[in-house]
Amino acid sequence: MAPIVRMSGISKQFLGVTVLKDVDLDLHGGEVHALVGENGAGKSTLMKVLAGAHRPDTGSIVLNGQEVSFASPRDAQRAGIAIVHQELTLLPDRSVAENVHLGREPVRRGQVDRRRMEADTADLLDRLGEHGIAPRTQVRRLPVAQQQVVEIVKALSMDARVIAMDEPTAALADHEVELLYDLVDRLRSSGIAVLYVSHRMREVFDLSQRITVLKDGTLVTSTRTNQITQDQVVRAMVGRPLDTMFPDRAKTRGTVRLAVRGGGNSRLHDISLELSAGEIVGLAGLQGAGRSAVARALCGVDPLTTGEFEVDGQPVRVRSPRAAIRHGIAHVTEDRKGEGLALRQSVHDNTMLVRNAAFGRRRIDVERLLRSVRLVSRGTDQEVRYLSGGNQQKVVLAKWLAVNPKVLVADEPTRGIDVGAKKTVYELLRELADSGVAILMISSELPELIGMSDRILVMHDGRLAGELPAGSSEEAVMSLATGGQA
Amino acid sequence: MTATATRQPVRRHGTRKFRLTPTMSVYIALVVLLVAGSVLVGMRGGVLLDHGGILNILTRGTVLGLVAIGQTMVILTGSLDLSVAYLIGLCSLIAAETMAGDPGMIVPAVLLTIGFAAVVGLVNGLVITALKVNAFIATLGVALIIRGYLENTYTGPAGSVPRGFQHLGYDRIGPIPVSTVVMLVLAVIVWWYLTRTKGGYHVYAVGGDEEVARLSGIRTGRTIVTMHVLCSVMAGLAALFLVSRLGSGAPYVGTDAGYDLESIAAVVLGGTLLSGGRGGVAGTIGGVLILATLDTIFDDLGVTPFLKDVVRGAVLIVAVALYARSQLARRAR
Amino acid sequence: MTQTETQSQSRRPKLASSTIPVLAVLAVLLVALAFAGSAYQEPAGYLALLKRAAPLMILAIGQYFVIVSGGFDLSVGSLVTAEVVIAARLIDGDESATLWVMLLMLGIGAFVGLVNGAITTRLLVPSFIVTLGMLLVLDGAVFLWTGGAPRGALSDSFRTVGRQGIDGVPVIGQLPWSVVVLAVIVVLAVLFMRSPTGRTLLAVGDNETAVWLGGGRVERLRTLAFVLSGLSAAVAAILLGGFAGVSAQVGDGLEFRVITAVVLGGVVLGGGRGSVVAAMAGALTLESLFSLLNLLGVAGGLESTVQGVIIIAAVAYAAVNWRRKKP
Amino acid sequence: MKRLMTVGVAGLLALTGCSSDLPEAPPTVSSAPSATKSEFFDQAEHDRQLSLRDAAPQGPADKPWEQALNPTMVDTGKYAKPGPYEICFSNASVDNPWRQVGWKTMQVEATLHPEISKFTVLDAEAKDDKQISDIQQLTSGGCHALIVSPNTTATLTPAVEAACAKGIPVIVFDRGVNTKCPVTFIHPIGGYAFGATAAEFLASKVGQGGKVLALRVLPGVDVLEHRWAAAERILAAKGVQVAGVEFTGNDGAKAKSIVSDYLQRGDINGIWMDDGTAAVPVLEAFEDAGKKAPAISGEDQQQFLDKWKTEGLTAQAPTYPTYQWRTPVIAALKILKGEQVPQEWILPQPVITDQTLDQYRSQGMPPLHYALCGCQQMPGYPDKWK
Repeated sequence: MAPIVRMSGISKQFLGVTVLKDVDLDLHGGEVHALVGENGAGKSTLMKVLAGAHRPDTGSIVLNGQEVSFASPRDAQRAGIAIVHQELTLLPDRSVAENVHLGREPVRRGQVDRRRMEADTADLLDRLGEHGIAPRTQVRRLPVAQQQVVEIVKALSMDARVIAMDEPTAALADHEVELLYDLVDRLRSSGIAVLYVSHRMREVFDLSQRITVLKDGTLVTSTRTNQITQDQVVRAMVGRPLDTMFPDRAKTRGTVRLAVRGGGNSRLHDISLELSAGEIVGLAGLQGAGRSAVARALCGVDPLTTGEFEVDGQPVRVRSPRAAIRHGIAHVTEDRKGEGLALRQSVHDNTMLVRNAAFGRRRIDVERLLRSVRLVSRGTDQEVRYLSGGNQQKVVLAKWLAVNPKVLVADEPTRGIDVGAKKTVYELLRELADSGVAILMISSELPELIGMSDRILVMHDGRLAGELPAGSSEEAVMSLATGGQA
Repeated sequence: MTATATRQPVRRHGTRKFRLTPTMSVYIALVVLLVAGSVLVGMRGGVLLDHGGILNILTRGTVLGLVAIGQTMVILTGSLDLSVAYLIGLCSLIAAETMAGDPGMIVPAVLLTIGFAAVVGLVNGLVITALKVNAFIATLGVALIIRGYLENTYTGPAGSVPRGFQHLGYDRIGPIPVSTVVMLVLAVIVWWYLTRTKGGYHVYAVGGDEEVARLSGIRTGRTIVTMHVLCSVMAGLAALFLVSRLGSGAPYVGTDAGYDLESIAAVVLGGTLLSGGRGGVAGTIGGVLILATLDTIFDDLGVTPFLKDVVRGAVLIVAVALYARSQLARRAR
Repeated sequence: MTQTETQSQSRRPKLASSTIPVLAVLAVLLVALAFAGSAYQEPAGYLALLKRAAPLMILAIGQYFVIVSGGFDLSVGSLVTAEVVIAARLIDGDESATLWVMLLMLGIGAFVGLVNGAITTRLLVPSFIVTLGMLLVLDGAVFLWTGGAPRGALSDSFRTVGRQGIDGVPVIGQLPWSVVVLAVIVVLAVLFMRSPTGRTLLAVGDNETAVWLGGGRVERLRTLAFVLSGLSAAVAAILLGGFAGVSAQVGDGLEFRVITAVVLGGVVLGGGRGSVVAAMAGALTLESLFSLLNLLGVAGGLESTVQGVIIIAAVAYAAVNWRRKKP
Repeated sequence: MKRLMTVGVAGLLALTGCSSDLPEAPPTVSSAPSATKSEFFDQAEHDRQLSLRDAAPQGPADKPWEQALNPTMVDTGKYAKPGPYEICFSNASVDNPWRQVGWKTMQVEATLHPEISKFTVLDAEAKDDKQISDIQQLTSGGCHALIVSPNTTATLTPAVEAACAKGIPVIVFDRGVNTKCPVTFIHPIGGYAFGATAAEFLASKVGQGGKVLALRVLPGVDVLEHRWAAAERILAAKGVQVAGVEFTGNDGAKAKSIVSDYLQRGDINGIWMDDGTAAVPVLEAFEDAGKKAPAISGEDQQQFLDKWKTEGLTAQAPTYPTYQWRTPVIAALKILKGEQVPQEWILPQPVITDQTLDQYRSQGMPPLHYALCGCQQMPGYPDKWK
């Protein structure tokens, strides 16, 4: 059977960095095609090329036997290609129905047919089993998971022949994931071609008929799902056995640098933990279990409202990021570009950012610092937006190293960076720990968390569900994370 | 996915609690102002809302209303237009000079004026969308260009309007000037366009998040350019109305009244977000009426114009601060 | 995998690349002036130009801080007028009042900036609206106080700064005080932008969340920018009032002119980009351009047109250039 | 929906009845052409003004604001009514010192007459459209007489016509309107006389071939255009070289800069100004450039007179006296009492010379005060004007 979409030889550069290189991809009707790869492997870019949001530098897209060239997402939509984006593309001030039909509002006698729009939306929500969302609700009033549902409904409403989903389950609760499975299945059986982008192996193997693996912008393998194993896919993604990536664990554990007893706020309850010099403590949990909330509480972003907080044995009040920093707590945030870096400023200025902002101190040897994080750049004058994700993350680490923290809270420190940079980040974290810093590391990639941590704390529903020793199995972590016992 | 049209979305009306929208608060403020003003003026032995008073408020509100309607449209897309004041001056001259007292030239002059205004709006829009110039700079630049032309070409009022055309500015129905009716009809049409049509939906989308709008297949550039054209056309209409009042074109009729910043103030006072995506024409008209009423009250009270400026500035800041506050409270909930 | 080290480094922040175009344009204009007018064939001519440009350059420096931190200050024009009118009424020709009135002017400038900043950051009103409101309030309040027209007179010593200079300087003859003031402020501004606070201010305009999470006091910094802008207006008022005496029109249109100047210098509205030297150079460029047009006999009215074309062109050039730019 | 609206509007029309505030067709047809861009020169008017300079005024010698030159009296019997009166005033603006001084003087004048029970004022803030509304508002109230100081001649004409049509006496002063309907139009001799006097003085001082720089406020204001039109002719006739004509916008700093630029290019022997507001900064430009003060024509502004006195300038000050702000109130009362008033009330326009400088200059007034306010004998002088 001929594919609905055949992408061949797709290449794309951004600002001189090759993001996709000569990638081929076929999408068949009635088939779920999983696209996997690490963050930064080019999955999202490939999808955006398909959706008309980016134009490929080279290569062609053939749709139903005809070569097409999409000038805009609108063109792609018209050709029957719909996208569920990873980041939410919703207008918070508009209603659910308005968002679902954005750009394709039904018109009746010159007016937008609101009744039909709302009825259609209600119908689609029903099909997804989402009875709790009213089409007239303003999107800003919905929780994030429901906003994700709206995002999916939006793609569904396009009557598309091809639907591409970029990590659609990222923000969904478990029962929602099940519904999504059903939905994807139904889409497939109605003859739609589904491109399913994810790095969650379980979903990929549950849902897909075909798997394509991207690594560093090139296609590593493309095969039927039943002809490959999970291990083989992971190896193809990473390019080498994962366990060689991680540095040795700590040999000794020093004094307690940070301690919280009975901490809580609107999202957290009864959090008690200790972080000691020299150790890397992993913090695991499902999406929404409160991992980031712990990070944000320790770092003063959403401060704890109850409980005791000690740094180096001294009780402290951490009510703002500034207070946290001045007590020696560093915070590598999840959203590097949005929260970590001033993208238009130079490497030098970003490295000095915290030092300047929180302490107003004079200069230090920035170059030495940048060498120590193995930064590759064209010089300290280069604007950080031109750096690769990995090097940007190294600048983030450098800006914290510049203030000699006692505690480092690293929220998803390897998100969206390539394998080489990941390894560097792992090494840097371990070096930091060895130098006496206490590290709390959060990651949604369990192998990484298990590989790095000296012990693992598991969150469930805003509470600490338990602690596991180094080298625990993924099953043990998941069991605690889903409310079971260790 | 078909056959759903008949289905009524009965069960999900959500929780429709009463919410004080910015538009409602504008009109509540207007009513409070009218009552307070009536009392104050009454204490000095006058009547605020007599025939003359109503006429006054409406006449004052008309030109600003026209300009502010247009300004609302561009601000909703996340843009703004600083060129309207000079454009009004130039359009008034084009209209008056084309008419040159000849009743037969009314129609060509009106068409020419509106056409010219549309071209200026097109330039504004294209400079912003195609040359990627910040709207502030783009429209300020266009304003300066027009200003230079005016200063260089005109020494004062020019052209003259036939009597027939002056009816637009002077006729009224009871206490309501015809021009106000025209302005309100236009406001209703624009309100309908923004809230009921596809184009209007796209305006809110572009102002809410241009990237989201683009990814949803909306031609964002076209939307912005269209709104700029419409905004300039509204300025052109304001100029036509002014010309009918003045009897001739006047180069600084728009700038003397400060229609550029004043219209932005009215829009923002009416609850439209300066960054776009939220608000609307209904609020703007409320904002315009508040400003016009304030003016009239001050006149009736014999307050010096300098105090008016102080109060206007303070009202503007306080109003926007209150909107920002309610926004915060809502987010925190 | 081998570790690559940071390549060839230039440690000091150099002249930002966005500064170069405006400096080039400025150089061309200055040379053109020499050809157009005989007065510009000797240093005194340029010194006179600098003297005239000093108030706008100082305002540009103040406005730069606000724009680079992501705001607008539309109130500077009316603040300048208000300051001059206030000074005239308070001094009323009395020499002994000069000093404390000057200090009071700086205080008023700082206070107006503080109010602008506080409302912007605490009440979350867009700075465009806050300073627009402030423009109206100042415009009205000062004339409410003086009854419509300026009253009183500035003392001679007040006027010295804007009018006189240090005589007998070799080569150039008289070194105007305003140029001295300008030089001091430029040096202070450059030092400030190199200080930790200055660097953080720039970062605020780029990514205020990152600065907040990095321990910066974003609200204070943005308020500081408005205070500096208010102070610059006070200094500009001292120079302008000194130059030509009391006038109710002294600040007319300065707010848009100074924003034009700053933008011409390649500083991007919205914040985070551009250098203070470039902002100042933008102001000097604008003044040089006006002098040149004047020398060439271009009608006064067309000045605005040229100004309009230039700012659109400058920003469009920067925007297009930025899109083409490779790392 | 639209149909519904049409019906609604039609219904409203039927209910309320359509009416118009548009005045009847103007009696003078000449108003239309004069509103177009004109050359601002009217030979007959020019000649008339120059001759008026030498005319002997009628009226009390010590009260120039009650004097009139070559008046043609009109009967006002039809407006006569018993007091007390409500007098209304539509002011263009108070946005410059000249208007400020005049406005204060007028306010005091109104208090001098007990028969005025109410003096209602609306300030148009220099907006033509607002002044049109203001006049409409005032004429819809209980005014017995309306004084108008028009913001712009051409654009305010229809509104003044409309006010006349209401049957209340209208008094126009300062800038005129293109209609004869007001009972009286009060103004000093005019721009031609002002400009000519200044030009003749300069020509006599700089001599043939002397270089005069003309500084004007802004183009397009007829009073100011007339000043320059007359001056231009006289300077040309006397062989005086006009180094340039520049607009200062009455901004002292701008004027000073312009003059400095000219001084860099060469000497200037005389300064002609259509408005003396910026005279002092202009003179400072000469000082700062280390040059001798030029012959200059200024105005009766205090700081200029002070400088003239202390530095012994070669100067003259034709005036556009602020005392004309007293006259409209006096005129209004005369009209309401049925007394005759001049149809065109031309006030004398004194010229301050070296000889009369001390007579006009009063010490201790603020720099932007105008000496010819005619307010020296008024209650509250001088504090109220400070």
